[in-house]
Amino acid sequence: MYLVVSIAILITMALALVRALLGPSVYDRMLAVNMFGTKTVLLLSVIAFLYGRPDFLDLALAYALINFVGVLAVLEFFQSRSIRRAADRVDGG
Amino acid sequence: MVILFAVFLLTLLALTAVAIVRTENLFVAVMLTGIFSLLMAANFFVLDAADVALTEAAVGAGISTVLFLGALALTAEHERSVVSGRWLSMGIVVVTTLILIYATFDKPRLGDPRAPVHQHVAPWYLDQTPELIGIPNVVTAVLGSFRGYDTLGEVFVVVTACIGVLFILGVRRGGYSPSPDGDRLTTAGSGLRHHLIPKVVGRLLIPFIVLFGLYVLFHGEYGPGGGFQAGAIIATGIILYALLDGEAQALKAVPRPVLMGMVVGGATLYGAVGVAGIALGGSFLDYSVLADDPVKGQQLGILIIEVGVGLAVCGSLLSIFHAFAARGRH
Amino acid sequence: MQSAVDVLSWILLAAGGAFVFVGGLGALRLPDFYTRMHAASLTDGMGTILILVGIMLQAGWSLAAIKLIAILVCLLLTSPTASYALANAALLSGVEPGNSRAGKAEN
Amino acid sequence: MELFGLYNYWVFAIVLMTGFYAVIAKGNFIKRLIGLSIFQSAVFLLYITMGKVDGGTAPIIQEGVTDQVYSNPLPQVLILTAIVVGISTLALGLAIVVRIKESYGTIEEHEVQSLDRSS
Amino acid sequence: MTLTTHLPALQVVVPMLTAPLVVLMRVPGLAWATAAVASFMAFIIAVSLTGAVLQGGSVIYLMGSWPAPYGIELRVTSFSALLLLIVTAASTLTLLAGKRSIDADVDPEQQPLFYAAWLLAVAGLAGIVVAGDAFNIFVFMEIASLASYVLIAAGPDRRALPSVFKYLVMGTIGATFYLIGVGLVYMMTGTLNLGDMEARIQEVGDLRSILVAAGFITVGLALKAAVFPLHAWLPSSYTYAPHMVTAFLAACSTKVALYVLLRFDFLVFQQNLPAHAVQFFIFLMPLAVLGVLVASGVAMFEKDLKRLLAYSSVAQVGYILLGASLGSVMGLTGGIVHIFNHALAKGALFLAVACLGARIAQLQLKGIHGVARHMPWTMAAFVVSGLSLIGVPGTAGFISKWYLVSAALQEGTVGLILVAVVLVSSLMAVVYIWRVIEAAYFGATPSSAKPAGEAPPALLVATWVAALANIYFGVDPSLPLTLSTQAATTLLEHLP
Amino acid sequence: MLSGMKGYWYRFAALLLLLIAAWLLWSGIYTPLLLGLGALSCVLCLYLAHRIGFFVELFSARAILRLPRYWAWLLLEVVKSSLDVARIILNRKLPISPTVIEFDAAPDEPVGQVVLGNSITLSPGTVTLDVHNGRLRVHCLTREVADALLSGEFNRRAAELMKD
Repeated sequence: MYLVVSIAILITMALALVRALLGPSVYDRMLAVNMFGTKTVLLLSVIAFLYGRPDFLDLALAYALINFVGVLAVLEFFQSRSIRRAADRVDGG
Repeated sequence: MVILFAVFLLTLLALTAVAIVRTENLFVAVMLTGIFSLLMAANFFVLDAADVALTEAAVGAGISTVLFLGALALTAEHERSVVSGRWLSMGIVVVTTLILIYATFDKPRLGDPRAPVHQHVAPWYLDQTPELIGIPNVVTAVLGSFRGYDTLGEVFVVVTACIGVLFILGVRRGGYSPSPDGDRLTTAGSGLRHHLIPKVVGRLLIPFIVLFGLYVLFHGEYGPGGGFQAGAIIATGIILYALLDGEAQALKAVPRPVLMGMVVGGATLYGAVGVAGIALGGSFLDYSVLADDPVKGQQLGILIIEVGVGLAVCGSLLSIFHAFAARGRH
Repeated sequence: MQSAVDVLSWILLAAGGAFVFVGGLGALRLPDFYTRMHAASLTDGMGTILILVGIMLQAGWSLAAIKLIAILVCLLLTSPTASYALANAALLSGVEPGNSRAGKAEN
Repeated sequence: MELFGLYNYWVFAIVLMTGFYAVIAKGNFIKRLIGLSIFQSAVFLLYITMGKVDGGTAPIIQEGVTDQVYSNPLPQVLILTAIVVGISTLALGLAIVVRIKESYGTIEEHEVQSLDRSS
Repeated sequence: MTLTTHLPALQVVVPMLTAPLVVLMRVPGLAWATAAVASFMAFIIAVSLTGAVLQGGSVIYLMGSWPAPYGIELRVTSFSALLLLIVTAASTLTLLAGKRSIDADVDPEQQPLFYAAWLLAVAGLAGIVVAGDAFNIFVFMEIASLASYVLIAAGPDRRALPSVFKYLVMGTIGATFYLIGVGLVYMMTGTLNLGDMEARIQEVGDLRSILVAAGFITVGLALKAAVFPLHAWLPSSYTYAPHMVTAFLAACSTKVALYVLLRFDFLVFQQNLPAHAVQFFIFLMPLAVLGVLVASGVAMFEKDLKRLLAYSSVAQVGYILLGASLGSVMGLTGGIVHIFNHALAKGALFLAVACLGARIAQLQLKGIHGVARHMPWTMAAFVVSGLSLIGVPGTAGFISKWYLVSAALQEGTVGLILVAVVLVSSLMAVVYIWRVIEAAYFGATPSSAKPAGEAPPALLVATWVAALANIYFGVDPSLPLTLSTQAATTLLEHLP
Repeated sequence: MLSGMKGYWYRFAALLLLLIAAWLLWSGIYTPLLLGLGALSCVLCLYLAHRIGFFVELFSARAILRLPRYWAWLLLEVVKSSLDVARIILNRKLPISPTVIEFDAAPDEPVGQVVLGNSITLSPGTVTLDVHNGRLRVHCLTREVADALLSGEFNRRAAELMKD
């Protein structure tokens, strides 16, 4: 059963990857990366049980906590970029 | 079964790598690097390398994305597509790939227990660790004690990078003069203060991220984890705060002298344990002389050096982050 | 008793796998960025809950179950936040959601 | 099945060379660094692959379990160190790229070269 | 256990642990003094290690007291002692002499970081040299490389940045290739200890992986050692680095990579590969010859003083490999002793350049016209070390060339060609050194660019110490020769 | 909502308890050494939380007691809308009608608005795009979902959770 679930997760990862490769916009790719992240957390949890080593859940927890920081960094990046562009527009015009 | 997992993940990995190289949008490339790192970590996990997967998680998901974005914000987002000598490069690459694949055919197949790698040194570690060091995580035992000198080197690699980034980005001279429109851009450094949802949720998570980092630090002897992963996770937690409330605010919470103290203190702590080995009549990095019982001494030594590694890594990564962020404020 | 828990957990896991898959499919099929976000939230919300609860039932009362709860809580906190961050990043760069005037007038 | 056992090495070779291609053929400095980190990651894969033992589990010894096979800890230790080295190199490289951008206004190699030639 | 038994560890640990402390120092002068003292201590340790090696053979140190293939072993042989002397002496001399020069190039606020990076470079280089473990070499190689990128990036010219980026990329590729090679060898032998590897690699039946591993390790280290045609990073890095950094790195950094290369090629791979001789004769020797000729040729037409000397360095790497590729004790001795002698000559030359740099902004050939009249001592030192570089009898350079030529003569027809190559390239060296001397002594000083007198005394003294060392080791070469002969004999011990 | 020093210490104690619980449950090894290190870690985290201004704004502890009921209701919502969205995705015709709506959040406190926004995102079919000055912008997959959202059930529940 774990196997079935992990295969479902793997296929979803592949689908997300396809989305990441197709784009078309940057945001679609970011969305795919984010999906990929949560799927990795799930996959790691499932594999930990599949292997019979539930003490490795730490890893999934680490991902769940850290992945989020990357996404927020992206938001911050876009925010400061839009501010910068606005400033540039003022400079230019 | 494991093999099928690995094959699937690896195929995705190769596809991602090709996509990263092909895209001309650097931002997209960085996003895909995130996927690459996730796949890498999943692969490590499937191949029984829990510690390495945790490290990849701590580094790949947080720190390296943040660093890349920091650098992209300061440089450019698109590459201009001038590729010089594409065919020559392609030729070199294809030939080398073929050589490598040629060399694989007599390699032991994945997981072959009779492979020479599993014969000589490795079984000794697995046999002797419970007896000589008395902790369950053999990776930590090898990392901290048997090959503790490598780990000392590793810490100093990070410290060197930290010194280097501070040196290179700290220089004020040069052809570049920061534009005087500082106050118009003040909001650029202020983080996500105006976004309610990330701010509240992120702030709620920070103490737990840091606690988790400390947990990873102190349980490195029992489960996957250790000083480096812990340092990276804690640094990520504080970077999260910097993203939320602005870099200046983060520097107020954890000021620069503290960071420098962590770097220097951590590295020195590790070195001091080594020197203590000499002082107490052993050799450099010999922990067994630290306590009456050699096994206890080893455990104590590993604990202390892990703390040293954690401090140094956390301080270094944060200093590096701040060096990039401070550059952005000009 | 044990088998009942087993069956329940298998059902949850299977359902979770199905939701995750459907979400992945949605991310591929739906036409634009904002609609795709809904598919992502399908896998992030329902899929995650079902799978993690399914495993939790298997784990029984142990530290592993507690860690799973921690993971679940953490994911349920972060994934909507991450979605928000993405949506907002797109908004900031001027990607307008289609059909926006339809609902604006109401309320 | 027998050939699947070598699949890891092939992917290692392909990923390695994909990264290498980016490093030697691309003129954008950041792209080169991305290529460099892919290049290094491939090596991690090589090492971790060789440490795997059939039926083994991560080398964290479980109490009370006697006949468990454990995978090889040594490559994992080496790769832990190598990952750290990789991120350090990356940070330093990015810092240099930022300075190049500040003093030249570009991060494309050919533009930097033509600026150098004209000065 | 007295402190002396710990010398191999202390050799690395002293500069390494001083580095973080230097970061904390606010006063640049204090940081400099601490770095110089640490470097000098490292030099003392190197001298005592050399003494120990000369008396009792190799010194072995077990890190953490773990037995060899399981723990990490440090091994100081006569070859490593030679390298340790070069590294620590070059660092100490340049640090002592270079305070003013560094002050001119580096912002005072940044100097503590600079000196810390310097010490880390010393620690890294020393760490590579004493390491007895393949992976440990990688770790310390990275410390040394990262630190040298930082040092080079300190160069005042903005062109330092793209150069150092190129160096970073190529250096990382080199290190990664090395890591792949070590991985493949580890895969086949199950050990990382060099001595153990040497023994176990002979039992490996199939050669394919080993062959590929040897290829990767050789290419990787050749990149780090700037072996022709993989030298592209070296000239601009050396040109735009601060003068003192150039003097320090030119004396030792590529040599350390060569040292590792020779150790691997002769000790680890030699018996295993029947094609070993082929590898040297068909592959390495032509490369060495080409390197010597092409790089010297480029140097002849170079207009920038530092770049000229940098290309000359690429040529000298060729000499060292030429000696090694002969595969005889005499040839190898010549190669190894040339590591020492070239470090002396090039160190002294770059120090002299630093003296010029202290007074002249543009180090182009046309910028130094007539400079000898204003800076006679500097130029005299330049001439002495230049003679040593050319290989004039009575200087250190002559000794290594003598050995190379005599070894080549044993090889028959090929040997004659090699002798011709050595002679031709020495003539080329005469040409490029002469161009500098001609400009400095016989050029008319442009009235606008008159140097403000002789170089700072500390720098001048150091330059002369290095120049006189060239004479001393030309007259009494017993120390480097003894070490090199011992090293060559050990390296060739197992060769069939 | 408690305010002033009393509220501060209240939240302080709550976080400390949470941290200690988290450590004990994560760790699973109860030797004196690790318990001591755990205590040290909790104190460190608490100090850091203090430094980053963690205790400035958190909702009243009474809301925590109401959380389970809210969660149960939310879970039901999530299940319902998940099934809807799954049906839409699997429908060959993709019957979507994307709609953006804006409305005022009923809860006044930031935390209440965050709970509201995140709950909306969590239930598939609706994604919160922006929360600003008490106004929410929500993207809905279909018009029906949008209408359901505008009827205010979410808003009411969230406000109820947060009220003192």
